[in-house]
Amino acid sequence: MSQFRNLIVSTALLGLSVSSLAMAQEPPITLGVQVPTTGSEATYGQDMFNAMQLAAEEINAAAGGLLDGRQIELVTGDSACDPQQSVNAASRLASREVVGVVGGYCSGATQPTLKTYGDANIPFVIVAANSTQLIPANPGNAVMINSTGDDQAKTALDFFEGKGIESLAIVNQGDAYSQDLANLTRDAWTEAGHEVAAFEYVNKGEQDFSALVNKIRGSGADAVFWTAYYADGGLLVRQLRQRGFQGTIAVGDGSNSPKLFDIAGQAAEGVFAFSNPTADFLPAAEQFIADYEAEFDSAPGPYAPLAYDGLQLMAWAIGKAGSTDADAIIEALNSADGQEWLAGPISFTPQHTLARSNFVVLEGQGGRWTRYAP
Amino acid sequence: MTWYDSLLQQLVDGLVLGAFYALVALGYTMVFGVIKLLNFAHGDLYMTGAFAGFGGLSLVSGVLGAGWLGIFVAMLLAMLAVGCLGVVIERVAYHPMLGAPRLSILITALAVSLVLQNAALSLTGGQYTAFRTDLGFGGLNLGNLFLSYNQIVLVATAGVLMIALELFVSRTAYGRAMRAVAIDKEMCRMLGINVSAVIAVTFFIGSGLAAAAGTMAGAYYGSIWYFMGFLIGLKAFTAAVIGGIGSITGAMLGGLILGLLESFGTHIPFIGSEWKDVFTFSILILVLVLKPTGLLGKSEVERM
Amino acid sequence: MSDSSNPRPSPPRSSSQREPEARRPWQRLIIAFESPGPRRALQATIVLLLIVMPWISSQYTTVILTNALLYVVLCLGLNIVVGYAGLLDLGYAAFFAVGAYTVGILTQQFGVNFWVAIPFALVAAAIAGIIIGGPTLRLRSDYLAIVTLGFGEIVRFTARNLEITGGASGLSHIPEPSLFGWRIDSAIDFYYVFVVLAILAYVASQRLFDSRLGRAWLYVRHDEDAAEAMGINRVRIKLAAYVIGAIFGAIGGIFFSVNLGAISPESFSFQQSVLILLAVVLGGMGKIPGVILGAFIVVLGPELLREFDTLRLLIFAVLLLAIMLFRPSGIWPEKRA
Amino acid sequence: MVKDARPPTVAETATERPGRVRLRLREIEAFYGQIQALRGISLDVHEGEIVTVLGSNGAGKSTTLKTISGLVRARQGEVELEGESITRLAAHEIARRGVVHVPEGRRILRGLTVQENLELGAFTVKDPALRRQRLEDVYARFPILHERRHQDGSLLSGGQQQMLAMGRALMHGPSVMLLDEPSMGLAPKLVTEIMRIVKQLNEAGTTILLVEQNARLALRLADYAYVIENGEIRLHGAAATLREDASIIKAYLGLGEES
Repeated sequence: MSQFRNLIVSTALLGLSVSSLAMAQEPPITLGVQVPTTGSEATYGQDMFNAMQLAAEEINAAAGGLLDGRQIELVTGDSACDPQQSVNAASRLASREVVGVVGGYCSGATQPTLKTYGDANIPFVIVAANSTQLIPANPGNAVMINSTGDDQAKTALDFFEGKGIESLAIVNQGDAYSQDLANLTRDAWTEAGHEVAAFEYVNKGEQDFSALVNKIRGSGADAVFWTAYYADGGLLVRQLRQRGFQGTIAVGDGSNSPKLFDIAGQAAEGVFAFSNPTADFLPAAEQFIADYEAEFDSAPGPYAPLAYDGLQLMAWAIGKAGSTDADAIIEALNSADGQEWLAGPISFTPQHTLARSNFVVLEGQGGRWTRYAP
Repeated sequence: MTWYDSLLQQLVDGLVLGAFYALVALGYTMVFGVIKLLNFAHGDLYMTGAFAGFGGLSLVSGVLGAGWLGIFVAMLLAMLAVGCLGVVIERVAYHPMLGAPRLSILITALAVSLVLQNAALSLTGGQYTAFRTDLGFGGLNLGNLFLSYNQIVLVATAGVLMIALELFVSRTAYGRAMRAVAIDKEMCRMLGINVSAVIAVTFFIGSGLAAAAGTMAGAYYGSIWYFMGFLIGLKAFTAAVIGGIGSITGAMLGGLILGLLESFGTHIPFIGSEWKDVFTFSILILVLVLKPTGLLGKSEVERM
Repeated sequence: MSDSSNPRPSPPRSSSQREPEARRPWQRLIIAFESPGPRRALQATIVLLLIVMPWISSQYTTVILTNALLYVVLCLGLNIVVGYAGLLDLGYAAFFAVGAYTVGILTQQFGVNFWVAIPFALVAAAIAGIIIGGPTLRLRSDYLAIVTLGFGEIVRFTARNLEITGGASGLSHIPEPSLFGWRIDSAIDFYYVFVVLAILAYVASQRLFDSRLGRAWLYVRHDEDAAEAMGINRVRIKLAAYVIGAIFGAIGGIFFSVNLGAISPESFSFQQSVLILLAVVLGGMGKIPGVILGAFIVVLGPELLREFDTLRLLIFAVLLLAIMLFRPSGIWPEKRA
Repeated sequence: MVKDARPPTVAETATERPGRVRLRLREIEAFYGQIQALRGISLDVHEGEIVTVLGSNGAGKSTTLKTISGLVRARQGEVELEGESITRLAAHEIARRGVVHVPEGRRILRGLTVQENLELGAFTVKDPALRRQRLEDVYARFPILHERRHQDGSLLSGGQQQMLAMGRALMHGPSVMLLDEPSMGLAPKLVTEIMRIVKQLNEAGTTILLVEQNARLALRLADYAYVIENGEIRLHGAAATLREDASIIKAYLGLGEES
């Protein structure tokens, strides 16, 4: 019933002015959370939102909020991992005059929102999305706290070289994120003087990769790099191993989910993944994991630490700026000085990207990811 | 691998893929036959079938295990459940639309597709569900040719289902009635045939076959999600049209042809695999422009 | 002569045929709109409302309305193909894409001025219309549906695979246009641009409907052979529908690309085509106000239901189904169909 | 054409009709959309009779048959079979009660073989032995169908198609056969042949309601006749009486000259 009321209210709001509502005494600081809460990536979105909620609660409880007791309030904008939907969501957040936005998971859906937030001059902490395409599209109000595709391509290059791989097959899914990572890796790989045996595309949701697997096997590649998400990645890994592919298989950070083991089963043993720092491998995250599990009854997902950091960073910047003035917050964000956060130190390059590579290499062992040490 | 082995492997893989397409295409074609409707929700029935099969397997795996036996029983349960769902959809959504403008019926079918997809989305939260089975990775290595046991069982199952359908349609009174209804409903009513019942049976069978394909795909590939019906729906639709929509043998043939096209399409020299679907759709358009009724379709002059 | 040559009337079916003129309030409104006086007044009110809207509502509303107006243009374009000429098209997003990409490539990659790029985009769309229309016009409706679907997908895949289109990431940094020194870049600027486009599309649709060409489409839609016997060249007439529809789509795409500043192949998927078709049929094929209503429903519907979170698309789909079941010819159908 | 307000009714009560009433129409009104096609049609078909309905193009003959078989819904009036109302039954239910409609144009199912067409006629017959028996009977009656049993039924000649259509109806085991224009489009020699078969069927015990445009032929065959004009019964009586009344033939049937 309350949902129905919400509907009526939002209908009314659409026709009327939105801004004049809810002017209480110590007004809360409203922060937007832009994550996919519907669509295929909804799991990640929910996980990220949970982590941010945890961060907000901690800030509200510990320091009694920000700026002399103003509580942090979160509003979601569902990007659904779709460009048009996320622009709608972003302009909705902008209309609600949020002080800042934290989030951004799918690069393709994050990219067009940069303009929306840029035009509205809203500080934006991008926590997960890391396509290099985002860098030139950033008008300057956004910072990226996840390492970019460039860093990952470098990690991949080092890893494959360390394994003595000569000939590499790269497979992506034809979306902005995975195509970007695939292109970057290809360029880095060929520049280093190696051979790309196959450079392939698959459609999202296509289940049968047998023709592709044959082609990879026929190409003589001794390693396969899957640059896209876990769901189809699991299928590819499975079919590669089923067809007797013996070489190295590595997946990008879109596939570092534990669910890869659900889908690929046995075949995921010995698969490598490049990963942003997940909670399991962060020394400082023990308390975070415990809190998260206590609150949400499940383990934090791969992007939870970054999401948590993102919100903390935003709060820190607001505190440092001493007001909710956008320009001051943006300046504060960019001045991040390498302070140690949950997932490591944060400071930014002149392109507003994380100044260090945070990628680690994981290996599938016993049905879960473990830290790989060569 | 020599080019010859590779060719053979392609052929085998194409047939496996084609078997799925054919099973799904059959439903399209049968429904089109009896009510001249492109049932856009058909791919979503395949998806629903995969989830029903998943549910069925978790129900029976305790007793029968999650090997092929369990999967078969789960598949039969899924066929039954989704078959009934198909009948309900026909009754609720399509039957009241008889006589409405054709495009409206098409949009209704799209709406049904959206309903099924979004219902599944809401129920699963959009997550991929791992379809766990006890199926092994084993297979036959014939020289360089690899044929997994699962592939063999899969193609055999699809084959049995298709032969059963073919026998049903050509040899039984109900099958004859189904063909007759596709040709002239009014005449059928004059002969005492309950046309609504025949249409219901057609939907039941068509949806059941989609569910069979869905369950097998889930078990074979190992993961299912709410949007899995879209792509195969499109492909199966293409297969049905290539074969000649309305023709049952045509759908089987179209499915196999499309499977082979895709399998070989990945290997066209000088063109990357990213052009595979462009290739598939171009063939489709070519077939339609050169032989508009498809390979086995009856020529029929009809315009909108 | 035998009995069989009787004009065989279709069996009586819908009870609505016998129903006396309905007098429910909204139907009365519709009837009122059919007569010229109130129609003028209503049109004026709507235009006025459109003009003041951004000043009395939030930016979010403006963005959503801009989106709705974009759909008005697209839907009116598809309506020419589907509603006027009776040709089923499941790949309309292709034209939308051609317009968006042509302008995107020319302005962003070659630095061509936006206004100079427009004619190129229109020509490209017209050519696309001929390519799609030409070989397929003799096909039956269902086949036409799948061929257009195939073309739509081919266009999308091509955009995804080519370098010049920016691959899957698409093109970003498409420069904002300016007009006589007015730089069009804020949400409100674009809102007004789309208000103008939607009004132009409305006027053009109305003119086409009343024109000789419009009548020719009507004949072809109802009885192709008879139309041909009357000296109407049906292939040319149908091609005209495709080409004009394509140009509408391209115009939508052109301004869509500069509005978003970034385009990617996902915006031109099959689902997009379906959504546009949905709006046209939902509103009432061939009926301009119906189509506009449909465009608003498919855009505003999911937004209004945003509060329902994951359930919103399901609710939208169920509502859609219900509308089709209770009003199979659309909410505001064309009477002469 | 004479357009009297009150047509001559000389034939109306002229004969006593044998047998029980098998099929009775009472005051049937039927519409196509807004257009009224039947205006209060009443007629009887008695057991064992051939009853014919005559009239010009568009008079409502075929509609009458369609109303009986349930393809067209009567808005007013009743159709009774053996004294029981079948007005509101679905078409296939009416067929299951033994009313079999052989429509104009034969409507042979294209793409199905001759034998399949026949077997569809016995769709409602559950007993396989009975089905086989009937198939043999039909083949005995129409040897040509047996000869062509594996051919596509729609590829037969017009006369053969008519035989197939009637054979298909016989497979059903009809209690009343509604025959719509069996002579349509056939050469004169074939017409005679078909009419002979109709007579034979009737003699073998099938009750027949025959719609014909060829009135002279129909009257020669029928026991009783109704004349429809403009959706109304203008005249009815024993076929023999009508046949001999030259003025009636001239006035209503437009058969002044040999057709």
